[in-house]
Amino acid sequence: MTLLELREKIGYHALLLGAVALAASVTLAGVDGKTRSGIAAAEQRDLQQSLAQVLPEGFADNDLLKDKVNLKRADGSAVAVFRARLKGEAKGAVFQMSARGYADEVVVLIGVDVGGRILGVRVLKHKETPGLGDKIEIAKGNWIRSFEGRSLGDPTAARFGVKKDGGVFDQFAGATITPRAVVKAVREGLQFFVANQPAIFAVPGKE
Amino acid sequence: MIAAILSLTLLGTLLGFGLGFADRIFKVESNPLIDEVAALMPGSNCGQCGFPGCSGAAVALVEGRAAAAVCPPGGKALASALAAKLSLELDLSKVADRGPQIASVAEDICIGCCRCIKVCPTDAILGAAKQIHNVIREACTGCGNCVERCPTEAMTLQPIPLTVQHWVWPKPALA
Amino acid sequence: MNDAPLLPLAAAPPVAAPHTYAARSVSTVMAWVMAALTPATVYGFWLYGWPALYLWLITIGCAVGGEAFCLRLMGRRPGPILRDGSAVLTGWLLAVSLPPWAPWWIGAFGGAFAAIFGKQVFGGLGQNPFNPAMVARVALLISFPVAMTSWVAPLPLGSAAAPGVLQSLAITFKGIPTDFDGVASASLLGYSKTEMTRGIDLLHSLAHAGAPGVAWGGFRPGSLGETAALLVAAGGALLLWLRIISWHTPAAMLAGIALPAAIGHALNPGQYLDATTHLLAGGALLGAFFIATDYVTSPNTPAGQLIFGFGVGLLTWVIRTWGGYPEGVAFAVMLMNVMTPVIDRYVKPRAFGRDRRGRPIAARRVN
Amino acid sequence: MGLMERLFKTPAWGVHPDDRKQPAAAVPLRVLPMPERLYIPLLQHVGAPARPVVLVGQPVLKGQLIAEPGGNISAPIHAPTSGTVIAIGDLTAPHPSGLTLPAITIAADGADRWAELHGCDDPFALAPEEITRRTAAAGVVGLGGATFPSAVKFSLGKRLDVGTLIVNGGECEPYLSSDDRVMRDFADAVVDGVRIVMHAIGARQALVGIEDNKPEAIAAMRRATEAYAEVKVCPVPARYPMGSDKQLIQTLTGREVPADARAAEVGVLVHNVSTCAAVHRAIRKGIPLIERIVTVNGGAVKNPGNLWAPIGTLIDDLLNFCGVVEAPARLILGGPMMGTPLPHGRTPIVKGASGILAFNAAEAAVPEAGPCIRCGSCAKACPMGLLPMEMAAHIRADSFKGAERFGLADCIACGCCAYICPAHIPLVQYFSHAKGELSAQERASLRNDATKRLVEARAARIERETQEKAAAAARRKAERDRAKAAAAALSTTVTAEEISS
Amino acid sequence: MASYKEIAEQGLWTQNVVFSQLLGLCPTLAVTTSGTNGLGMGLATTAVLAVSGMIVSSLRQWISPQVRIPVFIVLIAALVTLVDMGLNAYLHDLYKVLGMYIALIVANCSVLGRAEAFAAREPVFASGLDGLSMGLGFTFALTLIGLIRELLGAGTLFSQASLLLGPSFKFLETTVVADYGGFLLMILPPGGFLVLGCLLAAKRLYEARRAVAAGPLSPSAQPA
Repeated sequence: MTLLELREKIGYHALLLGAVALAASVTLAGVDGKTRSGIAAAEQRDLQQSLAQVLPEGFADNDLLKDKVNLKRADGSAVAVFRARLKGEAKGAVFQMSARGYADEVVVLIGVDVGGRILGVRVLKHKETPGLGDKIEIAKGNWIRSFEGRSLGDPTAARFGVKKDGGVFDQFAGATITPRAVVKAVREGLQFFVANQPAIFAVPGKE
Repeated sequence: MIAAILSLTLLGTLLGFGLGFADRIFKVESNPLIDEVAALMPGSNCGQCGFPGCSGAAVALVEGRAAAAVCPPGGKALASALAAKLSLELDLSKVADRGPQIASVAEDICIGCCRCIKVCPTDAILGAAKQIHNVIREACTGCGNCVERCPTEAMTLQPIPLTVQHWVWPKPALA
Repeated sequence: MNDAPLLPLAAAPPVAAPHTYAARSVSTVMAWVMAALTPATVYGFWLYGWPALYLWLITIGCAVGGEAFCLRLMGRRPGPILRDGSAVLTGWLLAVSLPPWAPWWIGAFGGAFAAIFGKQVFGGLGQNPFNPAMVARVALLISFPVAMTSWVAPLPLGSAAAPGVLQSLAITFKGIPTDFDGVASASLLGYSKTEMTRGIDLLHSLAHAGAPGVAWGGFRPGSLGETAALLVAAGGALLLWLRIISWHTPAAMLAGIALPAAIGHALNPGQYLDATTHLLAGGALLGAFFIATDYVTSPNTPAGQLIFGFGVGLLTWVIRTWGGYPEGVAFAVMLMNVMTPVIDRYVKPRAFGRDRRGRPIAARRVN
Repeated sequence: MGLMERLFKTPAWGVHPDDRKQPAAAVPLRVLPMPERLYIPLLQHVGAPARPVVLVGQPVLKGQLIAEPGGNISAPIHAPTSGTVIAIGDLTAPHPSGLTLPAITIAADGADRWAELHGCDDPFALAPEEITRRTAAAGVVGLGGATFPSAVKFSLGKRLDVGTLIVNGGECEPYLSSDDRVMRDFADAVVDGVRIVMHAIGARQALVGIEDNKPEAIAAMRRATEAYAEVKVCPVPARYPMGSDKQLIQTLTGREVPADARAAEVGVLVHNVSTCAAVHRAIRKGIPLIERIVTVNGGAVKNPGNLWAPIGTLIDDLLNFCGVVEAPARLILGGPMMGTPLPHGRTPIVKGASGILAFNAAEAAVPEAGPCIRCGSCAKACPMGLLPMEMAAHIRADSFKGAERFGLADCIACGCCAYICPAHIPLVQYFSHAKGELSAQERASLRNDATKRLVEARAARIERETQEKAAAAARRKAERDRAKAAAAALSTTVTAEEISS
Repeated sequence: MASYKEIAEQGLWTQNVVFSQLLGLCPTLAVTTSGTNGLGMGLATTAVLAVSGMIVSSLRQWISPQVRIPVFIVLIAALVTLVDMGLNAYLHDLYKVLGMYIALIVANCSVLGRAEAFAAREPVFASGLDGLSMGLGFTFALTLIGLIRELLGAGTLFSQASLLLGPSFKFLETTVVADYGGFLLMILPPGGFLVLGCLLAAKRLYEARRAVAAGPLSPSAQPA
């Protein structure tokens, strides 16, 4: 029987498609095994890099990723807090906060020292208008650094807002909603930190 | 992982079987479209299209070997009907509408051989042996079969003159 | 008396009936619309000074230039086509919807964009699905939100603070000097929207806003030719009088804004602006009389125009109330432009002797 | 017009062109001196062409039948003057194509001698059928321009029990005033004709619709109808196309004629005022339709006005009589809204020729067409409620079926859309083109079907012949076999006998 | 069968996936916000095109026509998943930019299209070359559109190119207009349509002019 005749058999179609599927899935399984560790490592590296961005250099010597505590906010949402320690002593914490921006949630990562002073803020995720709202990214401008050194009393609660609302933080020309969202997220982050400070540092690190 | 591999393989095999069966069940034997197209054609089998008769032209049309404007006697009307039926491109301005034509007998040359009568697809020629033949205007399709057959060149195709009643306003030139 | 043959044999193809024509042509229609726009535009020049005039000239110039460029690319002579005036009108309509002190490149880009991407890429006059001026306005608003939302407070020509001829050139071509006072002013709609996002309701934020009288007179920040409601409406009335536009679209559009606004305001005055403010603010009147009535992009039948106009009005209100931008006329017009072919398909006039579905009516005999 | 009305009221249909009827309408009727030669086309009506019944060289008298009807819907043609038939042949038709029509040429003898006429003093004593017959014999056709044989309409009206006769004195076309003149100068004849037509179709009332821009005609007709209660003069607003049957019927009776139906189905019949006058002459005096009033008008004409002219007069003869101020830039048969452009002036007037317009260069200027801006003016103006711009867009793309879906068949080619179009798109020409192409396609497909039937008949014939031949061959073979068998049997018998013997 | 030169020419220009066939428009419009994104997406697609072409071609005798499309799809989907995992593991920074678009390559009709139209009929090497040249033509188109949108939208060229090509390509990253205000429309989806439309028009115009210049041969001979 020639190949051409064989190809017309029903069983041949099944066998062919089955064989191809088998070969494809075996290959993928193999490659998955090879790359899985690499992918996990890359993702860890990502998180570590962003954590490092909101902390000054040499601020901590522990592996923040492993020194993590999960807390709940008043509204029930979970917040993962990474604690920074230097020589075993608690120095500060890093956590995510979000607020509704112009297009979608703006997610920021906030680093705070034990005194409640902001060490650094970075935007992790946003869908704000490119060229307008995206000036909150560090790559597009230094605005996000204006939070550094601020704390809940500095400026006062009334002035913790954008300039248009009588606050101290700049808004950008043409966009108020995005910076307002970031400011709100940061303010709530600080409030969260202050309210939960004991809980954050109560649990010992798992180093 | 093994489960994923097995399920994908199984899925492939089953789909292969399914497709194989579907191939058997839905096998197309002949194309019913050809009959529908053939029904549109004049059916005079005049041969002007260059295909073996109207059914031959229908097969060619369905197989894409012929353009919608394949049939000169059908004119624009048939061309647009065919184009609509087969979703073919049609440029009406290119349809070889050389205008309707009709066969006519040059009475001083006709020898009354009766050969044209035999090839006329619509029995449009009257005549008997050794008698001058005549064309029935209403029945003649202008296919030209008789012209080829005539031994004395007494048969010619003449354009049907345009009359006031049949004149059509030209389409306005595009602005 | 002349006995010679009176006419040579006709060589040219015959000209079909009718052999007489109404006086109104496309270019006269365009000219009348421009005439109707003139009062509001000239008032805008006075109110906002020389920069407004420069911007207007640049916008129209670039619209005409963009159209000529496209026609040249297509190998057609631009002269006769430009003379129909539609490119000038497109540029004009765009210009009156721009912030009067916008930089020159806003007008230049907008004018060219309207002519090229709003109109010519679709095949020129009569083929564009969207109102070209609104296409350009939306493109500008999306691309340059800062420049497109920087309004100026009125500085009438002749007043002490108004910039002179040369200083105005600098404003248009180099930008507004930073030491100029009263420039970054918000339009009423923009102001109420920002206040709302701060959580300040309309009752408080609008306590100091002008009464409708200001809106009718137009002495307020806003687009170049949109602020004087009275003059825009007068232009609209002229077009209605000349029967260049019919009342259906403007009336339906204004109703489409006013009805939901009135209902919303009655339910919650702190959350929803009142109908009068909606009608007199922003581009509502200009849109109703000059934009939504654009022949090419709106339906042809009176019933279709009522649907279209009401849709534009309703969408305008929806966008103003819940949307991201303070003003919504341009978006609303474009959204309804998309619906125009659908409306035209389903809303057809009843043919003589037929019912609405096209079947012959039953004969009713005399006596 | 009130402010609110101006702003908010949209006219239901039609346009209001400058009527330009003056000064021609006010000039008294003039009689054209008999031309030397008359050229009478054999197709001057809707339907089949007439068949000539005279021979070249034959002398004819004024009013003598020279061509008989060529079919059921057709009309006879009579000699407009006495003289000799000098040719029967082709002549440039009064038609935009410049193609020819068969025509009879008569050289007038100048005597203008009448043939024997058979009038009737009391037409109301005649049976309606007899009036219809006499009208048909007189060759009367609709003189408003449609040229439908009037007698055919009479029998239709009689059959469908039409109660109302509408008399069309609308004459809404600019420039034209021939109907106006007929009503002013021959009001009694018109009213008598109206009453005869009513008798012929059995109508109980007649409504004479006259546009209100013809006050003299209204007054004259009112005077003439004073004695007859059943004939009412009804002024109608001057608005084009008021002279169109369906629009006039709607204005006068409020009834809308259904699509694809005839006026008779709503119980009315429309006849033009000039047609009624022609019926009066045909019945009372026995004079066939050989002369009519023609408006000669236009910027190129020196003395515009209405002429009483025999059918078959060359247009050049009419223009020469009225004088021209410049060579006409365009000649039109009929009005400017629906009239036919003519290739030249050496073509005759026909029964339906209500006017000849000679335009000067300014009037003939054709504005250049631009792209459609979808302003909808055409749709507003269309008296039939169609969407001309949509139809034209389809036709532009050669989609005639698409145009049909938008109601091309309902189009009455009144010209309102093309008149009002600000882009000056020749909409009517698009529609005429499409209608012509559609009917050509229709003819072609009918012919195709006929051809198919012929081919099938031939195939059947060949089949039958083959069978007959085969049967005949079989029969002959059987006969031969039988003969052979008989012969064999005989010989066998013989042999046997021989043996036995 | 076409010569290798013809295959390459067709892929790069005359039958260019984007400019002539108008295929694969989803990635074309979605990822070309910068030259770098376009280049990255193009190269990833090229890899899939070339390898899938060669695999399909080498299997072409065994593939029965009834099940060919599922077989192609499985092969292409597997390849794309491989690329996805590989990028994620070894070029993670680029993956962060392109990750969500990589999966789209499965649905890129040019890949299945080449498998159907070319690889299923031609030998392995020719199929690989066809995939490569089609892919490079696609890459060229995406990079060009990306560069134009990036230049008009952000005033830069090849920003973040070092993420894709390595630090040694840092020199590609140019800021053409410093302190550029930004032309958002170009970065937003409509910009993709506008730029693609203009490039298509320019290509037609160029070819029409060239056809006219070439002589009075029928203008319909130009590639559509």
